[in-house]
Amino acid sequence: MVKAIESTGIAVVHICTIVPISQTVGANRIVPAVAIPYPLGDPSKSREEEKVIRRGILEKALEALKTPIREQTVFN
Amino acid sequence: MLRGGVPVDLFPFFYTCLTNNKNLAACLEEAQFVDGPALSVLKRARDLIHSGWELEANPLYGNLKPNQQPYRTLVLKSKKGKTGLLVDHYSLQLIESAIAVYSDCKITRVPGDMPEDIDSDYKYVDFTLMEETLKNCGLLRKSLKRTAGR
Amino acid sequence: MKLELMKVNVKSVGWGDRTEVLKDGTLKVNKKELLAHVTDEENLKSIGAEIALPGESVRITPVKDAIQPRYKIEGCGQVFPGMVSDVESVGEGKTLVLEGAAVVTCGRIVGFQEGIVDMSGKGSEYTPFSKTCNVVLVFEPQEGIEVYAYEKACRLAGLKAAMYLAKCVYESGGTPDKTETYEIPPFTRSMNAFPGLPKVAYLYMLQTQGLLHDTYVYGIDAKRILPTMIHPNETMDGAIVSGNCVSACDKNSTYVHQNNPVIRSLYERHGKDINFVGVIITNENVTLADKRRSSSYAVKIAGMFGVDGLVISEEGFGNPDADLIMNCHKAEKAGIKTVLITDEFAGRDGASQSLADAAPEANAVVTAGNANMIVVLPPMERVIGFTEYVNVIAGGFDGSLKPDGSIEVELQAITGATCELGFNKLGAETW
Amino acid sequence: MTYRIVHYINQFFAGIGGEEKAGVGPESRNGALGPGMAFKAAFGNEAEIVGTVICGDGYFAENMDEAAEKILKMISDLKPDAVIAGPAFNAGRYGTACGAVSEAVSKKLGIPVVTGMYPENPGVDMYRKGIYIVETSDSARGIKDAVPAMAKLIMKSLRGELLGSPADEGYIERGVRVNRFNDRIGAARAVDMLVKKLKGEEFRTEYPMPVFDRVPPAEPIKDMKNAVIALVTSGGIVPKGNPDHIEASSASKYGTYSIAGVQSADEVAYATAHGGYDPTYANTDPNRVLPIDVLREMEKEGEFKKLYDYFFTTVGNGTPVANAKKFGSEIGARLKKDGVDAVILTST
Repeated sequence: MVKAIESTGIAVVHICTIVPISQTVGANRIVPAVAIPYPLGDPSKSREEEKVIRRGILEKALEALKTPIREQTVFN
Repeated sequence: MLRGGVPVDLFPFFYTCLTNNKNLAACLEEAQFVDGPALSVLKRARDLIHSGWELEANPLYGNLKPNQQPYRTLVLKSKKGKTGLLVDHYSLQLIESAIAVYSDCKITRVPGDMPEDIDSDYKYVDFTLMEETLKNCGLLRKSLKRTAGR
Repeated sequence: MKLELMKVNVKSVGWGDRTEVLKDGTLKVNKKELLAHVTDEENLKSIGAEIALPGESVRITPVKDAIQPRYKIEGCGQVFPGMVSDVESVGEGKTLVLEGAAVVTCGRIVGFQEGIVDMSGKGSEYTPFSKTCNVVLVFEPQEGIEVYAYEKACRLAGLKAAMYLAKCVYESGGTPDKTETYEIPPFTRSMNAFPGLPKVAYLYMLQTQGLLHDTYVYGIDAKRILPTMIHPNETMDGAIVSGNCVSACDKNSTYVHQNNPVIRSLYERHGKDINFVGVIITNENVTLADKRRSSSYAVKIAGMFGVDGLVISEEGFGNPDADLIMNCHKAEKAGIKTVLITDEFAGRDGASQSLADAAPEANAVVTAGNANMIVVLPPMERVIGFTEYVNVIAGGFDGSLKPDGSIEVELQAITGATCELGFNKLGAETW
Repeated sequence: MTYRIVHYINQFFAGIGGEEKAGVGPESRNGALGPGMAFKAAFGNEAEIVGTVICGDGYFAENMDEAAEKILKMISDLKPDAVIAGPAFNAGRYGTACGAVSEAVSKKLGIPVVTGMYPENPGVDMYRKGIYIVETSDSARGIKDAVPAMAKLIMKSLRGELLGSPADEGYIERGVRVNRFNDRIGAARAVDMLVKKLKGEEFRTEYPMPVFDRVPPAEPIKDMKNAVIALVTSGGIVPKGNPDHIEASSASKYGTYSIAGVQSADEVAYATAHGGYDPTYANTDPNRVLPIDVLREMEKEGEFKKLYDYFFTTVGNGTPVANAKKFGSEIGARLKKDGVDAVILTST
């Protein structure tokens, strides 16, 4: 899915838990997520803390979208 | 706690077996019997993997196509104690790709769709392919016998 | 280590009073003596023997194994060590070969067993054993014996027959038509033998999934080995034997182990484009730990010998694809360039994914063809074996046996059709 | 006998008009029209274009299922022996329409069909597997080469002849594996390949690894402050009640839902349809998978210009690669059309 969208020329950032799978499906900009059942959250934290985590990941995602890359890159 | 007649604490892992093969299940201390096609076994395994179990053996056969062999047996292991939500990525990748292979298959075999004699052979071969693994994991209680030339 | 293969050309086979090769290339076989030699009353109720020649309207099914008759006439040990001979190491000296002949074993180990050899018609284009003059042994099990014992009895009887035929020919004064010499010196010398040429080894994957899917090395079940070095000449003396009954198209019969085309091709280029330094055998077990262990260990051996390149051949499909890819990935990561030989299961329409695993490092792959391709095999005048099982053979499906005797099957049902040792010319391309 | 052929073209080639007329719905006309005249000449007496079915590209793109059904009906009413569509050259929406129509004809009518496209036309990737697409140049200037190639292919199919390789017949690789006998045995080919690889010479694998047909990274966003960003997820977050019944695994469809004015993917309105993980956490707060809340904040703060008004969702779990690819192509085409600059795709 990532590949097919990106083939139209639109930059895609893939936020996902299992980085190797993302690499296999051919995502170019990859941002690791927290965990499978809650990629952009953490139920052990308060809602406000969770939003901070979420914000952090999304800012990283925007950063990835702004970054020129030549090959598959994981933005840790 | 005893598992397979052995105190669990002796080993760092414990194992479970998912199978849709009745004859094989009968040879084990404990098996999770899946009443359905091989694909159901794979999907059950996927659920376990998502809850922290790992595949012990590869989910695909070595020489039988999904459209031939109605039976599938999987051995999974779990670290002692609760592993929480740590998912073994490699196991997940393997099970997903195995599910894709089975789903892609236009012919679906279900247990019992063959003449009894051949059906028993399929059960037997499923057993023989997993025998070594089941033995090593301490799951095997007895061996499945099958005589030649019926 | 130096081995000379003394090849006696066999152009036909017929029954006779004495087992020998006539001047015209006919292998005469004393059927009674042959059967007496291979008899195994404890396990086999009956053994039949028939002849099948290239071009005849004959179908053999279900084929279990094919073996080339060979007999060591000089040097240590004897053919099929650990199986029907002592465990002594082989690969040195002289071995008599009945070139153009094969012992084909036929027996129903399990009901869904495949393995068709047609001596003429469409099917004969795909199997290597339509080109050999075959002595076919048909087995029936003794009542009450177990499947694994029956498989073993069939396996040993075939090997005994092959060795016996070559031995009789030797003892009756058969003279070789040509001699081929194979030699690789000890490592200390071979490593420095051709400065400037890349050092190449062969990573030889053996099917070892379990009963009826096994391979034996010097009599040892290869699922219990760690990957190890073997001299290419040892394979020519039958050090590797097939116990594999399932997936006819890409199981390596003993015949192709004896005549491993990768080893022959590497020898051909040896000293010219490459320095062929040896063979590493490894297994294809079912557990993930075994797969990881074996692939790492095999690549480590290759690294210890400092090879630059590896040819890697697979046996079977499905989970062995994972071994193949691991071997490739780990070797490439270690700086060793690889070429893989596999076959494909791309579905009858060729549109599915061919392999169950993939890696970007696997950028040099030779394919032996799509085993799911459908072929229609015309009826044959004579059938050796049991066709009622064709309906459920591996490549077949309900209704595959037509009323007129023709059968519609996937290539998978044909013995050796997509041999992953690269024995055949069949391949595949993307359309 | 003279074969009956129906031709499918868009509003532009039918002479109805350009982009301003892209919204016209399907219609059927008798005889050949536009590029059909060239086909007519190529067929001579062997085949006749009995009718032309026309649809605006925009109309087709926005009403795909309905349009395809109507067009198929119009085509079958003309009782054709075969269908030709396009050629679409490098026109994306036209290519998609030609591909969709061709696939429907092939699947539902079971008669030969051929279309023509430039290899980079997005319609190629979406439909190459099921149909024959003749390779054309990127613009209508290539019509003189495209017509004879397409005509040749369709006539061959009509005569029941087996089609040869893509190189021989001029169609774009469909990605199917076909067995062929080589001149040399596999082992010899393998050693040959290794020798070349070791020497650093060029070699050609006989089996290209399919998963790794990489897409080159898209250009980065230079001006994030003015960028429109779309949110896509394979984590299966759907409006509560799962109105489109997206499957819990092996999804055969994806959903498109408006989030215009939605400030947060709250647990009242959204839930997950995913069957591959414990859904409790996603159901308690769907923002954990579909982070609308934080994206809205960032939008307000001007980090980027706008969150696209719709999100797309499917279940990534066990979904066949072909489906995922199809979803991606369709989503990509729509986003492209709507001027979206970048996509955030979340997966579990």
